Amino acid sequence: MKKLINDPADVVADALRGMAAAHPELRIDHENRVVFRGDAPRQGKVGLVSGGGSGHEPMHGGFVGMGMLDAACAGEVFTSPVPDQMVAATKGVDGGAGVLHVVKNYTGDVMNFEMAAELVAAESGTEVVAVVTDDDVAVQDSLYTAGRRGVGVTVLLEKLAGAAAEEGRPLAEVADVARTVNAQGRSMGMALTSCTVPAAGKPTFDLPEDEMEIGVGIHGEPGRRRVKLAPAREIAEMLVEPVLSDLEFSGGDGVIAFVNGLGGTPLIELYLMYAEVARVLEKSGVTVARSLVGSYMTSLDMAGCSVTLLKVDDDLVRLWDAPVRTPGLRWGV
Amino acid sequence: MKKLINDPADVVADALRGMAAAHPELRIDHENRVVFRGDAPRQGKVGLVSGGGSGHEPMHGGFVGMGMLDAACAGEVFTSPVPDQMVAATKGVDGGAGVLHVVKNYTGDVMNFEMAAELVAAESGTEVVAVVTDDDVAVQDSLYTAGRRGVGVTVLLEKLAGAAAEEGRPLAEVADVARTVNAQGRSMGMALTSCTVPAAGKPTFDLPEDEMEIGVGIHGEPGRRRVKLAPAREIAEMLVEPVLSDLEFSGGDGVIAFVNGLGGTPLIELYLMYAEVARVLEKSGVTVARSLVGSYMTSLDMAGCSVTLLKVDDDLVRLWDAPVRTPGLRWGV
Amino acid sequence: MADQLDVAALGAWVREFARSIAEHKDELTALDSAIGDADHGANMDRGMSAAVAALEASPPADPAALLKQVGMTLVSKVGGASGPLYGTFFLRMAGALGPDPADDQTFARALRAGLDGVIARGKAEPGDKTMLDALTPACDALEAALAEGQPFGAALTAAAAAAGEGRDATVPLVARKGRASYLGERSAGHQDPGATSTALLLDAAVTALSGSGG
Amino acid sequence: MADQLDVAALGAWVREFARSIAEHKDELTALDSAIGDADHGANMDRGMSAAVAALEASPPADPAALLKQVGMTLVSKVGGASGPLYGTFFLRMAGALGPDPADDQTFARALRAGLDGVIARGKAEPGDKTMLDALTPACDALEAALAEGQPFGAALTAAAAAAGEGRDATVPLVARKGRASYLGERSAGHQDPGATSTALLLDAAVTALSGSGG
Ligand SMILES: Nc1ncnc2c1ncn2[C@@H]1O[C@H](COP(=O)(O)OP(=O)(O)O)[C@@H](O)[C@H]1O
Ligand SMILES: Nc1ncnc2c1ncn2[C@@H]1O[C@H](COP(=O)(O)OP(=O)(O)O)[C@@H](O)[C@H]1O
Ligand SMILES: [Mg+2]
Ligand SMILES: [Mg+2]
Ligand SMILES: [Mg+2]
Ligand SMILES: [Mg+2]
Repeated sequence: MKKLINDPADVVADALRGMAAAHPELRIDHENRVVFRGDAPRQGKVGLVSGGGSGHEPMHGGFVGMGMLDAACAGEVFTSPVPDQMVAATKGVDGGAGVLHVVKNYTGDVMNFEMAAELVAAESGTEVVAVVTDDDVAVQDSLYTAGRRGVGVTVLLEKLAGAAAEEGRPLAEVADVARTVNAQGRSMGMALTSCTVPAAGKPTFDLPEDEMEIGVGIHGEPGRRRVKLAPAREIAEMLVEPVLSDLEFSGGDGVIAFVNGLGGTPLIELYLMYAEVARVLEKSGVTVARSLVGSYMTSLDMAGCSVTLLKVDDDLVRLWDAPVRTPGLRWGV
Repeated sequence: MKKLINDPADVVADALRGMAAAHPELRIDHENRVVFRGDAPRQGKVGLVSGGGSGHEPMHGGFVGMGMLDAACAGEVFTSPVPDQMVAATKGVDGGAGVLHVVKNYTGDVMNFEMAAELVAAESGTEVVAVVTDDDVAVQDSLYTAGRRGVGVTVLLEKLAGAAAEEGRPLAEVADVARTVNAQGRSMGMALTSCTVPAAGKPTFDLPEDEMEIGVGIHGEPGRRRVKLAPAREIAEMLVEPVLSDLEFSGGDGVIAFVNGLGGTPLIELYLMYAEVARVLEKSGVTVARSLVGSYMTSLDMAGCSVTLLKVDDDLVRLWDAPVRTPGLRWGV
Repeated sequence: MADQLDVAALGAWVREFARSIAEHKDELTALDSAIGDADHGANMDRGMSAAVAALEASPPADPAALLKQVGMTLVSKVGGASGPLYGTFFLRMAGALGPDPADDQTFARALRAGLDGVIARGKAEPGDKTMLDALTPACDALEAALAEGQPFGAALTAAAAAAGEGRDATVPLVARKGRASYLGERSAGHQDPGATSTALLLDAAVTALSGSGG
Repeated sequence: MADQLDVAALGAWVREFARSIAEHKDELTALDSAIGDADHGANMDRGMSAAVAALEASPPADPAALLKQVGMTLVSKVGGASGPLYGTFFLRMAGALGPDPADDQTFARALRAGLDGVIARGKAEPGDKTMLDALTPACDALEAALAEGQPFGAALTAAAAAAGEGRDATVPLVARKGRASYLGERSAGHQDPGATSTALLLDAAVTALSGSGG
């Protein structure tokens, strides 16, 4: 295993020390592993809390700051944080206007956030609303299963709901924005290589030199199918087609198109993929209102990418353009 | 070779199409492979032109925009652009106040920029000054060799000289800022894996699972020595010590500390490295005035990192904090 | 002797489970690599090491307090799916035990309460390819054996055997809950990591508690 | 016949060089992988393919125009170190040739002018482990053989042999110029890619021009 780490058991704690050193504008509670906005709690503003397993950086800690999250809980690598962390985060951002939990739909994340909400309800009067993201079309949606995974839409949701909260909208409206974003966004990912979980010490799966996995998530779980390596233009089709056939994206005010790198893929390849994605969208009559290209939700060192499309209206475009100042996303400020 | 590409011969052209699609605020001359600020040339402002081989994204095209470069020339992968491109870029950003060429010290880059400057001089009255970066302490500096490579300092220089130009300083002063930055900055890099040049189709060098290269550049050239894999804290020492022993960094107004990822290394590892670098600096009595952590100057898909330290004074800190709006670096706007 | 399941015996069970998890850590992670995210071994080991450390640091006074402490520790140290699930399991067991040493029947009722807690928390059913596929048959077998009048040790052995069979039976299943469900049909042919750790829990009960029951 | 080096002969040389580069592309890239950045094969092939395409598209009228076109094409299509160096080499050769077919001596003088151009542009010296280590002995050998009165074909063969020896002699050298210099002592033990392509250039001259000289 080749990684820039010390003891595999210390990866999360060590990386948080680095974040703290690099971002004095944030406040990091190392004991609870919570990254806070330096000025949290903001009186009268809805607090946004997210979190999840580590290994997806900059998500979520890198999205803490003005216009996005108020706090993020960092779990062990690929392991949901525990309720204690979420309770600490929730209390720490409660400015009297309630708190939104942004939860990705994984059994562990959902259960731990649920327990945290139960604890918060038992201990204090803080109003907590949870919104769960489940945008991954690689997974069949069914009442009888764990449902779809929360992936790329989560990044967009944190930006958009964060902007709504920053504007002073009340909890119910912020939660509405979040639910709308989740309902209108879909994603699909692929991997060229497996990632290696530090504690495991070897790649989660083996993938021959001439094959790739289509329909992967962000935890190194194998995808839905394994196929021969293909040119970027075909990969773009394999990712965009299932997204387009799951939801109507043409017409209206267009989409935010998001090409995300999974950690081991350099930016040159992401731009190249974006060129191909844009081509497929144009061919399909989908208008791109805004775009985002980069590694914003990673899966450790996995090579690969995901494509997310989010249907937007005027209000969402305005929220997208609103100022944001976080380590991971920054504009307009 | 596992990459998100079409034909290896089209990588640069395809990636530029993606950049153009993702960044409508830039103007891309696809024929000459030059990325321009949308509003270039700016009358009365010194124009900043850089460029180099592709495969280092976001450098340089991703640093075009307000407060940084006016144009960037994209060469083939790891191959300096040709004089024609630099001539087109220089003409396109000439707002009457002269043009600064930011050149990394590689034989090819230096010769091609020289030929371009000769052509511009022959054709027009545009004043061109070139500043060459050569900050890599892994390479022995000598009059009898090609000298040191230009690496991480180039990113910082483009930001700082870009801010000076944006402020309206004249060419001589902007060039002075650039020279000062190069003189006061030093870098050192390491690789966990080789990169794979698309046209070559296989890794440039083989590196056993338990070894790493210390003193690599950004073109997949092997480093100065091969050593056993070590924990991040020891790697930080191997990178920072040679930098500190090449130039006095303690005292004064401190340094900009820059931990850069080489393309295949995820952000979690870069933050972890930054924690270790910050520790070494503290132990050595070096004050960190500002920091930058991320993959800003990559070497295709190489896993590894580099550390750059730049001694700063008040003026440089102010230029660093000045607004910048480019795809790759953005703040204060 | 129907009242031997005292704090010492239950503490021995927890320690034996922790030891066994540490021993099988890599195996659990390997199973989780095939159909999950390669952390089940690390998760369980982190949690059970912390549970044992807590037992050392502040020895609980009675059975309920002991299992509550284990459950709380798992909830606050593990995360992921297994943290809330195993945590809830031990917390619900604790709730079904009194402060006094338990007899066989009480232990069986507590195990059932734990199982119900896992169902309430995780909303899975037998056949979904989860830890329930080991825990449910184990509870059933324990109750059946005790109802037949078998001694506690034999009943536990039957429960552990049922858990092992349940674990093995997860291999052909297509997962409907947990991370493995994302693989759809590709999850078939692999043993569920959580069912595997649950079978270890029952094996640990045989080792640590067989001599204690009535 | 001392005036046989006409535009057709020189065109044949350029085409033969392009063919040989394409054939040895992977070898050149492999050499550049060991001590450089793995692009010398691609660079030379891109440049020489473009040079040949330009010859087809707009056939130059005379020797000077032909080599100038090749040089300009290399300068504007290759980049890297080899673009300006080979580009300058051909441009300077062109400058030393007139519009008329060249004789042996003129060709030798032009080759020397090309060499001087490479030195002026790259500021390297023989022994720095660069293309100069093949080009310099080739020029020397060509001039010596012609001075001895050897026929052009034999003189070219001697020049190509000297280039090959120079190329081989780069193996033990520690590079002082170009990318290989970054490796310091580790550059020793590897053959220089640029010296290798230069030896191909001389081999191509033997193949294409031997019959043309005086
Ligand atoms: N809804 C559920 N109900 C019961 N058990 C579950 C459920 N979801 C997952 N599990 C169990 O949890 C195990 C995975 O645990 P672990 O790997 O530690 O957590 P995670 O899946 O969050 O990485 C699975 O093998 C399965 O047995
Ligand atoms: N200063 C120089 N003078 C002469 N030849 C040089 C010089 N620097 C490099 N070369 C030659 O160029 C070759 C490398 O060319 P190439 O790989 O195409 O360019 P780059 O080094 O820019 O990647 C080297 O093998 C060497 O022979
Ligand atoms: Mg997990
Ligand atoms: Mg090159
Ligand atoms: Mg798991
Ligand atoms: Mg090269």
